[in-house]
Amino acid sequence: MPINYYIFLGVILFCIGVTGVLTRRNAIIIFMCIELMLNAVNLLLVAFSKMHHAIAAANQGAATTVGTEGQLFVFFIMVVAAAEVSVGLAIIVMMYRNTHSVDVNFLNRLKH
Amino acid sequence: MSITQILFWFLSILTIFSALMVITRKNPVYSVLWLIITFIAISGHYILLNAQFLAVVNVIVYAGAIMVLFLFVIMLMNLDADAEQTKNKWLQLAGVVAGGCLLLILVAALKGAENQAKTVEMGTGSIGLIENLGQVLFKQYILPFEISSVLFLSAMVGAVVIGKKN
Amino acid sequence: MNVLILSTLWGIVMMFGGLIFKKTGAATYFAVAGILLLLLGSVGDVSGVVITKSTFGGMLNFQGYTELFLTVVLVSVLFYFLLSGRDIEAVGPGGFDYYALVFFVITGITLCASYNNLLMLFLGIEILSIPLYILTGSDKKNLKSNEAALKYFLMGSFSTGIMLLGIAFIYGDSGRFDLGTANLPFGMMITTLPALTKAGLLLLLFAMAFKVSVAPFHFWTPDVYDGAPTVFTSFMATIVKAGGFIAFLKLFGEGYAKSEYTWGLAMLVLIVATLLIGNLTAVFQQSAKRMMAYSSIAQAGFMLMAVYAHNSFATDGLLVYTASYCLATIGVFAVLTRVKDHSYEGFNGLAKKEPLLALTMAICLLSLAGIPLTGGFLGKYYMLTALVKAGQGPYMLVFAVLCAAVSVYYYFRLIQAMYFKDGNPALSPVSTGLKTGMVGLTILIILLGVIPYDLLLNWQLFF
Amino acid sequence: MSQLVYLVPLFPLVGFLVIGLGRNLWSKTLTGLIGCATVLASFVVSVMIFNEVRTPGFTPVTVKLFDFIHFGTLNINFAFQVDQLSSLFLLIITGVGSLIHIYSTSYMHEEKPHHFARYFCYLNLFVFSMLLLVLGANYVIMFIGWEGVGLCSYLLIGFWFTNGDYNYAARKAFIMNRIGDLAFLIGIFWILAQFGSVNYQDVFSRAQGGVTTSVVTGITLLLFIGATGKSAQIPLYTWLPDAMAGPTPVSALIHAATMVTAGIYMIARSNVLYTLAPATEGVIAVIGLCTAILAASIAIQQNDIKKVLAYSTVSQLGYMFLGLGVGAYTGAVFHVMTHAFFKALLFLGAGSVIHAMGGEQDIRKMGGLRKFMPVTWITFLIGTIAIAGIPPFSGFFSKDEILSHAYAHNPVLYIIGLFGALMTAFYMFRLLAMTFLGQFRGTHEQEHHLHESPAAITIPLIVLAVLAAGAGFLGIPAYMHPDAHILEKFLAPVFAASTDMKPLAETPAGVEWALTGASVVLILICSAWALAKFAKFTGPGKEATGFAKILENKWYVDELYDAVIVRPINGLAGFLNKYVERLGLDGIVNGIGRLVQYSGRQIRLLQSGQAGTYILLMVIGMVVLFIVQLFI
Amino acid sequence: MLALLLILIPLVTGCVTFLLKQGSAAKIWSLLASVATLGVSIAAAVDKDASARTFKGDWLSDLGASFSLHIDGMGAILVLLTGISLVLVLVSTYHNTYKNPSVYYGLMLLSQAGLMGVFLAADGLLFYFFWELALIPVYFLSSGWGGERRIQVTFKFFIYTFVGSLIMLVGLLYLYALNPESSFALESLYRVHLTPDQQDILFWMFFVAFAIKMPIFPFHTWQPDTYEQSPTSVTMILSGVMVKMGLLGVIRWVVPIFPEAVHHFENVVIGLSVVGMVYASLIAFRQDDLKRMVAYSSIAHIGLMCAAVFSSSQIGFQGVLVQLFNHGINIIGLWIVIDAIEQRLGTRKMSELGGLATTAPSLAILLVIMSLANVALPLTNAFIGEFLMFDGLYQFNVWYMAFAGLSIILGAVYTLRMVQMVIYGKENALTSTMPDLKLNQKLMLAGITILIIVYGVYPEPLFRMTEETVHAIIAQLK
Repeated sequence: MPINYYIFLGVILFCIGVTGVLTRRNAIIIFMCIELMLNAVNLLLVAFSKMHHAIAAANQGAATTVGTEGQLFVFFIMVVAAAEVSVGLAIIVMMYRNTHSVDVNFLNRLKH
Repeated sequence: MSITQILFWFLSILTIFSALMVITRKNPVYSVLWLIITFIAISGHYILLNAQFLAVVNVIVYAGAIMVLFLFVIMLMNLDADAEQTKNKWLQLAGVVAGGCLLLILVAALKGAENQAKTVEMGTGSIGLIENLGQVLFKQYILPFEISSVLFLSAMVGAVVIGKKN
Repeated sequence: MNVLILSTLWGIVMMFGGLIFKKTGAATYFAVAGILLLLLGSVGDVSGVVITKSTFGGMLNFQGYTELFLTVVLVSVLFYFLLSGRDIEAVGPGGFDYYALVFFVITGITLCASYNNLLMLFLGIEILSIPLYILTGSDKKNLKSNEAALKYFLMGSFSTGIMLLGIAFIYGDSGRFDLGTANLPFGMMITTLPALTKAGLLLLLFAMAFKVSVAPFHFWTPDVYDGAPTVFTSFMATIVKAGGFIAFLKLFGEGYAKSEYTWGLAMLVLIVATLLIGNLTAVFQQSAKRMMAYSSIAQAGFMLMAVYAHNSFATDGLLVYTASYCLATIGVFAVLTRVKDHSYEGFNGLAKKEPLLALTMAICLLSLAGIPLTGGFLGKYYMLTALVKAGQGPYMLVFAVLCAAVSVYYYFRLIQAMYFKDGNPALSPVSTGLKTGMVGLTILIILLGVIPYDLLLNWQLFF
Repeated sequence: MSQLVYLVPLFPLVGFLVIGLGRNLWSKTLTGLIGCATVLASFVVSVMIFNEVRTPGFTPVTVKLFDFIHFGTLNINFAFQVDQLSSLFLLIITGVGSLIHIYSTSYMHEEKPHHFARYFCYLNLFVFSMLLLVLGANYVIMFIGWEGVGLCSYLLIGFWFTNGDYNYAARKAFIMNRIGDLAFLIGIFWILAQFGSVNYQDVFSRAQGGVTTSVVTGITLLLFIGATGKSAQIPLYTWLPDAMAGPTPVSALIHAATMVTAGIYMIARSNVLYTLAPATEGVIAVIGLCTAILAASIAIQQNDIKKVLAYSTVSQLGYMFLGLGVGAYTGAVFHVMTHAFFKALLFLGAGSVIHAMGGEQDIRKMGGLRKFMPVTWITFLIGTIAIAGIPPFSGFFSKDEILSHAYAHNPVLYIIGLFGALMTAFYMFRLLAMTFLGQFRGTHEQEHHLHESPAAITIPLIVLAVLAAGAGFLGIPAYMHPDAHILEKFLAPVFAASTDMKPLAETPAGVEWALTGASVVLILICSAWALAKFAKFTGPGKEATGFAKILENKWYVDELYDAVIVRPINGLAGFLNKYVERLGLDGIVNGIGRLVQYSGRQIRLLQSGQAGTYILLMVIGMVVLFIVQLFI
Repeated sequence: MLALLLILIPLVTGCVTFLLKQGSAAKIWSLLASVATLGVSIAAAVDKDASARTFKGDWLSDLGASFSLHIDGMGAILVLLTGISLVLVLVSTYHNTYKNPSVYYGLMLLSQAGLMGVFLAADGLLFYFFWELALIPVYFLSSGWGGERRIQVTFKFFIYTFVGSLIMLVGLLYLYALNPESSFALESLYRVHLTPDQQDILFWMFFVAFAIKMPIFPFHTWQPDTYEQSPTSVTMILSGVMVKMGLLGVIRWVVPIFPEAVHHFENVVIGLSVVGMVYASLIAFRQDDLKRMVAYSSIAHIGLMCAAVFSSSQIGFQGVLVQLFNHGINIIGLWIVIDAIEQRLGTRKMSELGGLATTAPSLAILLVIMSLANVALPLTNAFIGEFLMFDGLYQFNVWYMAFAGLSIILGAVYTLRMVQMVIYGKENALTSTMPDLKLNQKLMLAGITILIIVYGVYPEPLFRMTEETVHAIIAQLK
């Protein structure tokens, strides 16, 4: 598979996520869209790692471990994502407890 | 058209479609479900790329734990379809346009010639296997690994601070 | 290295301290002790007495400059604790927890100052941010605080996404995450960077710009600073911002320095936009707290010049600027927390009621406005010099100084309120500790403006 | 002796300081004593100097006191020059000055002590400045005196400062003088630039050394404009009549005898330059003549005794300038001298009258004073005859000299000049008649109080009367008796350069005799007519009409100036202050401030408070920056 | 060493003053301090040996700066002026009462220190530092102790001048960047060779700051308001000494460094100054407030000085340097009288005054003397300066001079109008009870009068003091 396919796939997913963030007003959905963005990145990273591995393998044999970092990075992204989710949902719930809404457009006590 | 290619195209279309569904569904629950499908599709990609470990983790952590958490919260708040009245059309349109522009710009920026030749190895390659990842992770990447524990600690403390009654 | 480890450990200590000590009164003492320990540790770093010399596979890279920068940050944290410790405890029941989070943030900053690998940068930024989301929302009953937390969180993680995409692109070209021009992909001519890296660098730029609240990525700042409990606003506006900038400088000043042409123009645009929006918007604010939020944006505009120029003047300047800016802002916020009414009128006649407090705050404001004989002036001066050395034309500089003149307008409105208007400001009790702390802080600011080399910059020579 | 010339101005200066600083200490008598003593002392010194100068073979002496402005190539000394001209003026100034000081001790006696002191203080200061003016060895020192006398006249005109009109008169005088002074200053700069020095010797020698006519014309014209200010010539004469607001002795000393002749002195002093600039001379002659006629015509219709004298002064000054214009420097100086005598005499006489009338100045309310104050009457009569130019009194000789030169220069000038002389005779005798002849027209208590003035007043009158009568014999014209013109011989060295360059046109003696005879006859007729017409003046008749009205209103010149100069400038100032300054310049400055505030208010609206909008803006920003960085 | 003392004495004593508790103590202390400073400045003015006149300390050397001071002729005369002025101010306002005096007097001394620094600094960065240091205390004084509109007015003044100085800072930076020796030292800046274009840009960057400070024509609008609203004591410092900062800036930091640009823009600047002279004079005689009137007349005088500087003739320079001192002395004298009137009658409106000559004769006499000095009557010190400056202007272009000369006439108009409205005429209900000057004011004014006359009759000392500077500038211009 040409790398460009993966690049474009990833970018498209990412942009869908962005569009979601821009168009929805439910905090949870927005947060989900962000997760979608992260996943797009993950996919991209894996693809790249495999690409580099392919290039390296062509030069120095299949035994090389070039490209491992990419996948490890994805692992760390997931870790961080998990942490973020815990905190994020905590905040959203707290918000909900106080205002019985998760609609970001109601959040304009702070402006100007 | 090899089987991998077919799978690739199928998964790609599935991913994009379900992602679109995620952002277009009124009812949050549906969105969550579609998102799960997206993640699973992405895991499929991982398998295609012979990154089993990530594929598994993705399913477990994301599609499993995280999404369940989401679902749980949504249920807890029992937000149903009409809970969210659509936001003003113009803003939505602007959002879509902006997203589209970003896509265009990125695509335009990335269609560099140097990537044409490069390909991704499908199926083969052992770097995605746990053994290899483990080796690198606990030798070279030990520090980030430890540090991420701090991350979790702070997340934990944070959740406590936020959650705890006073 | 010491700082990294110690801050982590002490964070955990504070965490458990919360379990042991029921009443939070002790928290501040613990925290101060911790900071002193960290300072000791950084001195150790300086003099080579380190817990481990390992760089963990080139993940970290401690240089004299970053060490010094960390020391500056730690000193400001010390002042922060001394001046606002009581207020931190007053925010809510979990005094120890807040401190724990603060220490974790310091861990994040240490990473931002010492990373040599985009992964560490990513983790650092996250460790920096996640506790801040919490601290912002720590005033749970206060809707503003909640709102601020949610906004901060959503936009913060959005920017994380951007950053990750950038990292992914860069990785796509170079196949590695560690920094340094040596690792620019395939050792090819810098002037023909591949498209992926170009896009990646820009995306990274945007993400970092968000973290240091540079226009047009600044929108979260006023709301969050306004909504968050004032103590934590002070923390975010100073120490965290400093961390963001050192990361920024490492990334674009060292890591991808030779590739200016792919991001220099964008950064100039950012600088101009930031100076303009920050200053103009601050002019019309009615609440001192919110004014400080915008002013911190404006100041970021100046700091960004260092990243743009990244020459010796820039690095020196960033040190001076950060030091004076952090100290001054901490001072202002420390007084702000004492004043009940945060509108300008709330400060009327402060000079009569609390002359010392007013004087020190006035000096802090003068420093922020960049009046000579204060560190603030020297910081701005360094930034301008750096720009000149980086070959910028006079118009950019004139624009910058005009913005500085505008900033004088809103800073001096506070001074006028304190000194020339009559009124009886409602104050919460002012401890002598606060006063002494303020005095020490002002003395430092002035010394920075008069003998920056003996006080600060020459220490680099020892590393 | 002439080395001690600095004593001459020194005494009045000392007097000024002593009186001024001790104005609350000394009694009136003491003050008066100091005042007169100092001036008399300098008079004595002047006489001694004059004697030294009179000795044949005397060469001008320059006494340098110290470097005034000295650096680089510029070197302006504080130096005095003693020669025939200055010594003559010294005599006039200190002589008339001391007489008037004596006169004043009695005239000003009603004033409170400190005002009395103030008066003498100013008067001494004036004498000091006037002496500086005439003694200065270069134009800068002359300029110092020039402005100094202006100041003193300002102070003295406004001496009774509680009266607003007087203050206005004083201001008017000072400002009109300043207009002239500006021209004078530019002239000095030009001289400095042209000759590299302002010392008389250097300037004149270098001027003869060769300088383009245009330059010297320009210089001389500028200096002359200065002179018109100080010596009340067209167009800057209107201040002098108003200056009569000051005490009468002041009018006598400053506005008749000395200060107003500064212009003549200056031109006579720079005669070399003027001889080199025929065009200027023409201008001076015409201006002088016009002034003489105009002022005389106005004087005919004035009823304030001092105003009449003031206009006659202006007119007489006009004659002097006419003399200068036709190159009769000696004649001009001669007339300065005689005029100093008889005009001072007339003023002091008028003062004595006013004194007796209890401050009344309107001649329509006088009349028949002859029998009440004989001394005043006699002396005043002598003065009148002298000024009218009836032989053998002094005025006749001096005026005749000027006119004859005018004739030699151009008969038209002579005709007009003569006409002016006739008017002079007419209005002077009108004045005399209305004041001293006929019936007394004042109130009864005025009549009751009428008395001859005390000795302090009459003695100066008598002295001056003698001088006014006899001084003429210093200048017996050549056609009457060859080389009997003492003054001419005396002054010859001063004007030698000019006369060498341009010898005066000669008129045959016969013609001279004829002209003189005719003029005398005509003058006598006019005088008689005036006497006859006004001796039986009974009281204010009908309102003057037509031409008379125009004359009574001084040709409406003041009104003209007010409409053409004063009001427009005031308007302009008001406009600038109201619109340009407040709205224009300050408006711009404040406008910028407002602009900043306004834009701040607008930009802050971006901060809508909605996270969605923020992220949208961020994305847009990203897109834009991408385009900027990668696709531009 | 003297140079250093000149700055240190007011600085240290000023800081000490803040700590004094009693107002009277602060008053006396600051008075003593100012007298000491005056002594040192006199010593500096007469002392001719170079070692005492220069001081070089090491400071921010890594930035190319240094703490180097030098007293040249112009410095000496301005230092003298500064020393004298503060004594005059403090003594003549001795009986006035100011709220929290210790702060007031402390700030006074600090501003003096700043001014001294500006006049002595021989290093660009140092110059800028003192430039601001002189501004800040005056700002606080004006808006702390001024009239009712003080806050906005002085704030406008502050921002206005601050903008100017910031632009000057940028200029300094550029000069520094263009200086191969990369140093701020004055003499090294004098050696820098700049292309005409660079000179033009830098010229304006510097000149705007100085033009605002002086101020000359279009930049002057802050001045009347500030003079009006500031306490008179501060106005004395402002108009007597501070405006000289601008002129010194032009003479020391612009003319020698950018000679070509000066030559290039001389017509613009002189044009502005000359227009400003007439403009200000015209506006002056529409003013009813004494302070505003004097403010505008001061604008006219400063305009003449600026024009004379740019006529770049030796005589002009000499005149300016002399006038720097004379103008300061005279205008302070004028202010003292005005302050006396305001303190006694509580008004500055000419229309409400009158007849003071009857009720307060010595005040009247001194006012007249000051006014005469203000219109540059011969044998007053102002005449020397104006004569030379006009001559310099004449040598540059006679028409400029002639037009500028109108201000001689207009000056007489508004000054005499003021004299007449204030002291002549009949006294009214307000002024009939007017007490005469107090002894301290009489003394100060007498001193000023003596200076006016002495330097008006015998200006040689001033010339001797300043001619070396003139030669230096002329040499630099060649």
